[in-house]
Amino acid sequence: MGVVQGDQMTLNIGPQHPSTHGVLRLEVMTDGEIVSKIKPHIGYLHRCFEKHSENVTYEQVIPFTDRCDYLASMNSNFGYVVAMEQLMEIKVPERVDYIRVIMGELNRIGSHLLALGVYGLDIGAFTPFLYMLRDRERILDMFEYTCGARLLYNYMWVGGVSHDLPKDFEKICIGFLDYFEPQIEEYNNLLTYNKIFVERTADVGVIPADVAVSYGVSGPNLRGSGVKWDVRKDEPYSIYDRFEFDVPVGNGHFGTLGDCFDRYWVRMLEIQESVKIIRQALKDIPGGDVHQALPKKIRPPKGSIYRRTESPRGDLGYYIISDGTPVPFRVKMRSPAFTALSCLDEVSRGWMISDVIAILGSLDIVLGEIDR
Amino acid sequence: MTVDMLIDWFATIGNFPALAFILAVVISGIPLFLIMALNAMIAVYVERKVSAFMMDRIGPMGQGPGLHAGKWGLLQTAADAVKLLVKEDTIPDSSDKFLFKMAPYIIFIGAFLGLAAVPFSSTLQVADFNVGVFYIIAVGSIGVIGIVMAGWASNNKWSLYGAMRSASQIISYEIPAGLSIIIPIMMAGTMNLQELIQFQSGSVWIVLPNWIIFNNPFSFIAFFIFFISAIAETNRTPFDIPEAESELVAGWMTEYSGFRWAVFFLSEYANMLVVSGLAVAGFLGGWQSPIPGLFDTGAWGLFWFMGKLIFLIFVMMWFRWTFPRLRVDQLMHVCWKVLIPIAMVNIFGVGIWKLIFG
Amino acid sequence: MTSAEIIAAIENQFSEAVIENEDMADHQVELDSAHWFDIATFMKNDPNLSFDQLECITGVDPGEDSQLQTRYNLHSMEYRHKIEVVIRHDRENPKVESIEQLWRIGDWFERETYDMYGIIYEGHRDLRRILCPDDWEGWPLRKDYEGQESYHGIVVPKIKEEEGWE
Amino acid sequence: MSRYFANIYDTVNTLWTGMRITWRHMINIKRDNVTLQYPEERWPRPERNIGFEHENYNIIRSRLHVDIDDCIGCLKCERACPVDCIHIDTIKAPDRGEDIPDVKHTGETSNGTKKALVVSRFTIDMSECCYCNLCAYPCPEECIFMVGGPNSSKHPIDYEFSEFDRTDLIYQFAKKLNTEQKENLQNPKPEAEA
Repeated sequence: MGVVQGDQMTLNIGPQHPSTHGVLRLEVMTDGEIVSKIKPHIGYLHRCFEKHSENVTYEQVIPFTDRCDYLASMNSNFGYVVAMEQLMEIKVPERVDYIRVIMGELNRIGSHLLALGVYGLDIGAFTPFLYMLRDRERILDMFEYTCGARLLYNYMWVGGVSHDLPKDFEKICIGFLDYFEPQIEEYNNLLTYNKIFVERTADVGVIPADVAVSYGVSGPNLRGSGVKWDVRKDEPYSIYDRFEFDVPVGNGHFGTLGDCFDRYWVRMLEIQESVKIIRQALKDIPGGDVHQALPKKIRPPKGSIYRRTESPRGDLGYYIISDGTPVPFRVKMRSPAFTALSCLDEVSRGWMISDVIAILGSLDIVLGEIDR
Repeated sequence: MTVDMLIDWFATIGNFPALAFILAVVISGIPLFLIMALNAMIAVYVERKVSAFMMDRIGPMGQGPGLHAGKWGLLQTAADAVKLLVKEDTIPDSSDKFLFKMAPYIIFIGAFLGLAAVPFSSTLQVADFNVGVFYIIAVGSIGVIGIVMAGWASNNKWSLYGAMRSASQIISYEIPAGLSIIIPIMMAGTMNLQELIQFQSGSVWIVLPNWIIFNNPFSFIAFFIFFISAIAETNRTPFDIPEAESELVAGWMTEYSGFRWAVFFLSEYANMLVVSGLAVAGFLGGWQSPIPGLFDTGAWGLFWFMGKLIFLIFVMMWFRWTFPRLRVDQLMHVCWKVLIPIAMVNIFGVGIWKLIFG
Repeated sequence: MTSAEIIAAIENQFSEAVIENEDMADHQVELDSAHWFDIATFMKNDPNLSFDQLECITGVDPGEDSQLQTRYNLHSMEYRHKIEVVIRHDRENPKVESIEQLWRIGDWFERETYDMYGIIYEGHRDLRRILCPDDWEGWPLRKDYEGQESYHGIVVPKIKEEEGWE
Repeated sequence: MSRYFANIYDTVNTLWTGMRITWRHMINIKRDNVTLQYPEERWPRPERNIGFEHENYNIIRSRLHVDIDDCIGCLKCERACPVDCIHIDTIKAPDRGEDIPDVKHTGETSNGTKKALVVSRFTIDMSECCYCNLCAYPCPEECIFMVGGPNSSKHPIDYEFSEFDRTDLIYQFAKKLNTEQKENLQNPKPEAEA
């Protein structure tokens, strides 16, 4: 395992470790507490998503996309169906688009809540984690109400969604948002403004904008570095161009631009933007049949497509090659967490072990998506 | 006092001083151990419930009398204790077995000895030293030897990190703790805990009891510095970096399991009791009633002392379930750049205060 | 810039680099593998192109008896335009210059493509398998891949036979 | 110097804010509690009052169930399954002969379709199932479904079907035929024809 120089020590963080967010192994070279090099070893959760996809039909890929990013399955579904619909040139009914946006944004809130809560846990604060999970639970309840599953939904289909919104969903959703918005203030008071939390995160693990772009870091991590890039705004898909929302970027409020706090803070702001989007979508949602555009048989024309969407973790791209059969020729998933993890080594050099945990947490990786 | 009283009593029976001494120590040691065990059991239960309530949970609910159908999980800690006792005792192959086995005892001894000098009431105290404050501070540091031993003997990198962090942390935080506890000593002019508490009788500023914390602004600040340092010395959040479960898995306790781990646990809670006891005796008037002259006699002393103690322990729990954890260098920063300078200013301040008003 | 303009700009600089291919869609361009690193450097640094983000690297195996492909999706944060570059490799000895040092994410993407297709990226500083174990045999996403019989003594289960199950 | 004290003030202030929040939650635990005492209390829990009625759910993803009497053996669910956890064997009986007790392979489904095949094996390995519900959509007879929710009338909800042995998670829905019966179906005896 490499040559250990002088006073350096190799420390294995993982594969079983409380805060690697899954089965990730980090081979850390340390000099005392100071980290001099990190070698991430991934692949412990490799489930052959891409190989699998080549052996099942297009609709059967969707359950597998669920299992890649298991914290934001709706968004994984969303990316896949958007790419497929673009490949097959399907126009979905308005209502389907609205439902998808609502579900996607709800899932974004849920995923961010977990990311923020677990981040607090990494830093050592236990209570915010449970508050956030408590509220995420209500989102999961709504998902269960709609599609029967709490985590792995298989809800969005090519050309539609599996079920229409259930009775009173709008009312329940508005009720949740009304309940949820004041909670954000509480999270902020409990965790965000907490001086210890700020000290632990501000100025730590700075990713400068050019490094972030070069590493393909995307989503809240990239916006935390001050780059205003959001696929929902810049390459609008579905009906995101109809909604009014801001793209929050980090501003280095407590420290340097692009530090852990900025990434955290961008997520917190994004939750509020998602709430805005959901409110608009719930107001405008038209009626109609959600199954009307479902193709009888999914048999896309020959060709290939690369389409990215904004998942809670960043640019989630699907590269789909079709050879005209009902079985995909190649499905490649460009996972945002994969790129985010790749910059861990460069970002965390010179920081302490505690900071490595903080940086890793701020990148909000999901190992299921990295290893696919 | 108990030990002295027992020795005196044995002296009335016959002349066997050596045996009398041993008997007295053993007889007074057993209740101490029971207090320790009972404290750990109750504190663990309370901690679980407090943490649960703060997190909108309800905590353990089974395991009461009649097990699963039971009430409020009252027997949860007893069940835990049984579980820990019957658990397999694992010792890593490559560990230093002698030190590995020794470490829990050393830590235990540190906590146990500290408890001996805690004045639970005006009469209930195992050993009434004339240097009680100094004694508690001194034996409180024994624990760190055990922690370093545990960390080293485990032959695990996480344990080693935890031990090193713990050593540096406890040694650093001894200083502000010591500097702050000097203030009651300065004001009362004694290191004897009972005399210190007696000094705090009566009232000050007309309405407030004459506790040292209320005596002057410097001692008010000194109490908080002492309390913060005390939390750091007991390795609790926000200063729990030696065990830091999200970073170091379990720090210096990583390789321990079963009963040895239970001993660590016991000692942690006993330590909380000791440092809180010192804080109560030094700053909060010990067994004095908050309303001077009222409910001040006999068993009430025990009641007030335990009440204050439990309140401080609750505050420690409250801290733990609210705050994130500091980083090593920030921990040192807080100690050396914030607490120690203020503690030193405090000493000057109290000195001047005493010169002018005292 | 549109894709055609980008392709023209590349052709302008490297006259013989762009390979005409009817299979390519509008947003794709096939490039000669020989000059790939130079072209990539140009695409990244040219002020008019400024492809500062490498979105994705996809390996493709179009089937037996055909050449492997690597597809690069490039994107410019500055101009918000994008292009897909296709490079073909010899099947027996797939080799191409690494662009790992231009776009840092190329490091992991190339390792992943190497892992799955066995395409050697020359000049990559740390070309190891990334998702599969280091001692895995074969290139799993190639169409002619056959799974190992056993791995470290563990028998790799075959797809369940219809008979004999229950 | 002022920054030094501002820092200390900031620290105390923000920490105190956080402590107030946890205190508030602690004393309001009766109102705020969200825990479900699982074995004693079960979903849906009325006090929590999130406004969901069991019948209004679109579907609840729990155990798969097959009304084997309605199954016509079309294999659509087997083909739809992405993880191949459904296995169906059918026997094409040229003349279906008498009903084997409990198999009812000659009748009609509740939708009125005439059964043409004898389903001799219908197993679902719930340990492999990924609960995607893809098998339920193509079923022409609506005989394979996830229990509970809107299907409560057909089968009550069952989400706690853990077993000690993995093979117990393989659910057999078809009546198992013995060799003789199989033989009879494949090569019907002349008497049966008569």
